[in-house]
Amino acid sequence: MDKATILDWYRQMTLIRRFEQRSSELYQLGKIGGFLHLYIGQEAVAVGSINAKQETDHVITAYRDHGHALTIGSDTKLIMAEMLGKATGVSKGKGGSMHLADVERRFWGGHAVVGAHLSLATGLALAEQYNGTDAAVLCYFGDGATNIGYFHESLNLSGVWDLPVLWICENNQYGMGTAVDRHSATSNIMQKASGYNIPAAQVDGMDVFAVHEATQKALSAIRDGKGPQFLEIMTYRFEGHSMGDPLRYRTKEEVEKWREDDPIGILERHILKEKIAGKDELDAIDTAVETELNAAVEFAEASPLPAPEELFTDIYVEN
Amino acid sequence: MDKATILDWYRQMTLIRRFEQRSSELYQLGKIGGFLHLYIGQEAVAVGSINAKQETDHVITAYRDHGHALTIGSDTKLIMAEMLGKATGVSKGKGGSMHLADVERRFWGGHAVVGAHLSLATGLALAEQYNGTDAAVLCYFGDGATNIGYFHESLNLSGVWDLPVLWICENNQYGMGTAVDRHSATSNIMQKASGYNIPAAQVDGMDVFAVHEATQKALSAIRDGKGPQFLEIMTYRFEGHSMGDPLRYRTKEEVEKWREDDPIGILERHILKEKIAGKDELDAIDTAVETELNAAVEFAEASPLPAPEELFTDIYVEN
Amino acid sequence: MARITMRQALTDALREEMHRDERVFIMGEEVGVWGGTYAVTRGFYDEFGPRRVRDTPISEMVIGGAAVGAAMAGLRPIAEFMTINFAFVAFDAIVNHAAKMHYMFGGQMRVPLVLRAPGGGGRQLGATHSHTPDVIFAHFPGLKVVSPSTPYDAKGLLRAAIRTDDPVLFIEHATLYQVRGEVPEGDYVVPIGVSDVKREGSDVTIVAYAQGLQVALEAAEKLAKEGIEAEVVDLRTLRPLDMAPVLKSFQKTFKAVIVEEGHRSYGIGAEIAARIQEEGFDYMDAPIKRVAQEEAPLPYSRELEQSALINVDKVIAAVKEIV
Amino acid sequence: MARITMRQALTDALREEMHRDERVFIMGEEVGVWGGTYAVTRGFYDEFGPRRVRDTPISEMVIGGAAVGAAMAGLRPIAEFMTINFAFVAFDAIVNHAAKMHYMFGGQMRVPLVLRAPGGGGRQLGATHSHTPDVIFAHFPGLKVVSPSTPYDAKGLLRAAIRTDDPVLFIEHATLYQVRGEVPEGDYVVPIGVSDVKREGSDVTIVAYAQGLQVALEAAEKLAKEGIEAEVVDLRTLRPLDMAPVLKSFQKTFKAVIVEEGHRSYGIGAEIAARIQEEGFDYMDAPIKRVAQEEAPLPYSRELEQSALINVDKVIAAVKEIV
Ligand SMILES: Cc1ncc(C[n+]2csc(CCOP(=O)(O)OP(=O)(O)O)c2C)c(N)n1
Ligand SMILES: Cc1ncc(C[n+]2csc(CCOP(=O)(O)OP(=O)(O)O)c2C)c(N)n1
Ligand SMILES: [Mg+2]
Ligand SMILES: [Mg+2]
Repeated sequence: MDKATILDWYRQMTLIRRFEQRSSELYQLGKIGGFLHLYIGQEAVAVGSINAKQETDHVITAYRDHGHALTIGSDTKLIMAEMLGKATGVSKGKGGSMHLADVERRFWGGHAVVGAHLSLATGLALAEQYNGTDAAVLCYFGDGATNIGYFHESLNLSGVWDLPVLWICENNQYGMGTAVDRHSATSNIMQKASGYNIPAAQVDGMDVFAVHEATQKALSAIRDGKGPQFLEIMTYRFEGHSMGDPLRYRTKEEVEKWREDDPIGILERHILKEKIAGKDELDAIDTAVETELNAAVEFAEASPLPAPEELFTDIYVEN
Repeated sequence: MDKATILDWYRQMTLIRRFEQRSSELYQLGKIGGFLHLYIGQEAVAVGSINAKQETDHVITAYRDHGHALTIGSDTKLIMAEMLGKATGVSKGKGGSMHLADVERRFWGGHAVVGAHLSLATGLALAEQYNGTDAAVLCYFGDGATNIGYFHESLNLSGVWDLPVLWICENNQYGMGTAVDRHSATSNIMQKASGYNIPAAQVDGMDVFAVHEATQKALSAIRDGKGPQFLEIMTYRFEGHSMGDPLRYRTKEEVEKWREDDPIGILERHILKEKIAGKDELDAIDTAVETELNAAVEFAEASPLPAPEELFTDIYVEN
Repeated sequence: MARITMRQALTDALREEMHRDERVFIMGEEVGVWGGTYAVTRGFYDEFGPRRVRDTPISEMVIGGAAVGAAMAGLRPIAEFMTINFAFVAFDAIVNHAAKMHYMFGGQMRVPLVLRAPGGGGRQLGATHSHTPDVIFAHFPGLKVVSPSTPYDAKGLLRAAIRTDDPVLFIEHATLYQVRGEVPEGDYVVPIGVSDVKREGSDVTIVAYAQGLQVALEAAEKLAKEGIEAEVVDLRTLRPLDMAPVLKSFQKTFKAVIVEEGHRSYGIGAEIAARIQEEGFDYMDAPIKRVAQEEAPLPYSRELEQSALINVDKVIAAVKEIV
Repeated sequence: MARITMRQALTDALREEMHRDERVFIMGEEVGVWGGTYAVTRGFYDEFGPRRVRDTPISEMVIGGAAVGAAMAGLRPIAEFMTINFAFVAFDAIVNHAAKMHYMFGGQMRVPLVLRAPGGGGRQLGATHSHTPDVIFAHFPGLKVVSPSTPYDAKGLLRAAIRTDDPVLFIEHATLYQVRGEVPEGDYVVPIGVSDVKREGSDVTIVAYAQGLQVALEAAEKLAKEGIEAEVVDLRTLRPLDMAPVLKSFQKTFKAVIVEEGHRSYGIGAEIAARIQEEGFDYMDAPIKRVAQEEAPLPYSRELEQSALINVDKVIAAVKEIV
């Protein structure tokens, strides 16, 4: 891995982290509304995996979608504008935090009904197969999502039709307040893939390199015609499920223990220890990220609200 | 296994076979309407397994339910009356062929939405666990049903809550016209149970003794507190999916090959070879079955239609 | 013009559109090898192959959802629910995903999708398999809901549904498959969202669609023999709803009966009645009547089931109450 | 009498019924350790333990279906959908199984079940998470559909729902949890299927329920200041629907406005309007008006979302159009 790439990953992960912190502040101020799900702690998953895809590959995820949107390369300004419900937002302010998307970059959202987007991913993959391309779909979902019917039907159909889709479970140990062993008959999520004859691997989600490598391998397998693949990426969300989570279901100690594995901290230590870059270079990245975010918030705040008549646009393509 | 039991199983299987043949005739005559799904070829499954249950155990199945209803011991007359939509039918003529039930015997139907009754079975099992009894639920479904979300959610929940339910897949090789390997990502249906940590076994469904033994074992495991169990019972429906099936999806040769394994033929040969009973005894049983069926058809035909006001009864318990 | 069945009209529309546009494909349970449980796609598997005629597992959620995803990516899927009753299992995919995708992402995504679903009662299939739940789908903005009553409309509307860039729920009443009617050879389209006067008359307006339309027409013929001339308006599309021909007719007749196969309460007729009195209040000469399914689940037993359903006599009786 | 919030009223009803009847238990997502996402079951997990307060996986189909099965076997489950939007995923379990089981088997089975579901728009949750789809459930015979507007009704109706032997969908508008009202201490029940006059008046009848009722009452107060006295009827139950108080009021006021949070087309108001004109035609002085959600999916952006929702001004405007 060359230095520029590693530093860029550091930048992306830092951007996500700081974006989430700013979002949290803006939520407290009432500038962001609705549900807000932070990605803090899971940054290595989006960054490690999305950087392993080729340009034509598709990405789709659930409502905890800021990390994916930022990594995909959407303009931070437009994402922040969406968070604030502005007309300039990626979804014109109609989608909000849970519904970021950037179709030009083949990022299909941001979906709030747990598991539903796995069926959409199945359809995206079907389209690529139908058209005979070599593009694949990276579909992200949580551990809790593996219990819903959509998961089962989607994985099965992907197997029956041999669709080019990489199923990526971000196992952050909880679906809301319910720990994996309280919501899933098997705590070993990757074991579920065997019911669909889908090859699966478990990956350390705090190690961006491990995530990247596993994703590359899985995508190669897909492009080699080996059908759908499954990754269980072990991670943790450092914050609550969404804003206002009473956090009654896990101990401070458990959170502290996981925080020792902060994916950004791990990457930073690696960079410094391997002398890939010095502290000053990292600081410069931090500052650049800060600047980018300030500009984004400024842009978002200055942006206009959607015009009242926007309520009735985009309901149908043809009226 | 004592002689009386074996002969009784022979009787039960013959009763189902002949009941189905009569039903088919009555359907051609327009006396049975709606959808009619015959159980011919699968008799050893219901008979082998239901005879392994204890009295308090529950049974629930899909629309291909005549075999289960007869084996559970419901009055053949009342079942036939239901098939003809008569007021004397087990469901007052409101349910029809797909909705036989006998709640006194803890037979809960007869359900026509594929997979839905697995969730009902989960609830029945939950009730027994809640009440601290040692009763279990025998839930039957087809190979095709293992692909629907209901299957997944039900098996998972049964695992998470350790519910006393025996999942019985009657793998008759097809969901309507779709062969297992065309509808399921794994052709090895029992493999699906591993995604829920549920112990599973595959059983020859043409051998009533094998079915009985496997069911006994599985029910013991449940009563020993080992949680839900799964059986994949290999069988075949000799007739079409329902009346009017164009049968374009399988060859005559395939059907002929399976017919060599006719479960009643196998049992009959076993009885004669092991000299458990002579041909005359079997003939006597056949005759008794015939008499029972004649009486049932006669009763059903003579029974009144539901009164017009029945349209509005049973919508609510309390109006 | 050939007189063909509605089944044939649908088959022809599907085949012609698949030849016209390579992006159009069919997916659903038993649409391929079996030939479609109502034989609408018979022969398609051989003609177009497994790439374009795709048998699915019994998995309505992903049938719905994958069709949406494929449409987002630029294909033009025709997904079939074996019956509309099973669309209940895919309800979220239909009303939350097919219907909302274009809006929720500010127009970024398009869902050019047809969801075909045969439905209707009267075939002794029991309570879970006999729904005519059209109204609950029509309730949601973002979806187009179409349900034709004649072979001509069926073919033209199905073509329009396949060609529009919006998601369309295309409801086919199973008892209409055998109905015959004239259908021209060439390429024609019946626009979505346009109601149609199927019979002219001046004494009463009967509003109906799908199977109810056939019942209404039969009732109108009988009424004519008694000197009552009914104008029969076919809604054809339930969303977007075109009330103009209904209101125009009402301004002439001052009386209306709405005929639908679904349950009366919170049904299609409720909306039509509400709209007529809102927009045609000054023309109201009598209460607007509804003929609909009795408020009971449909039972298996033939006579009992029939007693719950609409029929010509019930329509005639309703008309006579107000004319 | 104590003035408590609707949340507290619901909590109290649940707790008291669980103490009263050992067969009553709660299942759903985050109802236990978390304490309920809307905090209605806070403390229950500690008080009643994991046997009677059961956290489920994210599996709405089996939450619905298993609750039906447990009810069939004699328990009295209270199953919670985290929001009514997720009841879409369980749609088949609700309308085909909970609602049809008693009928389809000729009365052999009973489903004494409460399905609780918070709902409603106005919280910037986006198109898939902001439905008020009450009408589509109320369409189906076999289900009882209840949606209270005050703490008093909430407690009494929830008790009734738990005690009836029929399946009840109990819809709680999330923005009402904070609303306070008087609730007596003892055991009382508000019967299902009985509408209620919440305010007397002689100039116009406003029909509403749930959050719409609160909006209607506020509008009525303002109208009173301008000399217009509105009678406000609270439906409370959407099925079975009690039209008697509505019609009685209408015979006095000759005018009606229906207020509901859901979409206008094919909504609750359509049925009420249809029924009023059918049964109260001779009393109609003006078109019956509907105030409802605009025909658009709900967007995230606050002002835009608010513009789609009902409010006091819209109700007042509708009343003034006809009074
Ligand atoms: C069908 C459905 N049921 C319930 C919810 C409410 N809900 C939102 S997120 C969530 C937990 C999901 O957990 P997981 O899949 O592990 O993802 P994570 O939040 O941990 O990233 C729940 C229950 C929903 N959005 N959709
Ligand atoms: C949800 C749903 N989808 C589709 C159907 C139509 N259907 C009825 S039976 C059947 C095939 C079921 O196959 P399987 O589970 O293998 O059972 P078998 O008929 O072989 O006994 C289908 C597709 C249905 N009843 N319910
Ligand atoms: Mg999680
Ligand atoms: Mg089968």
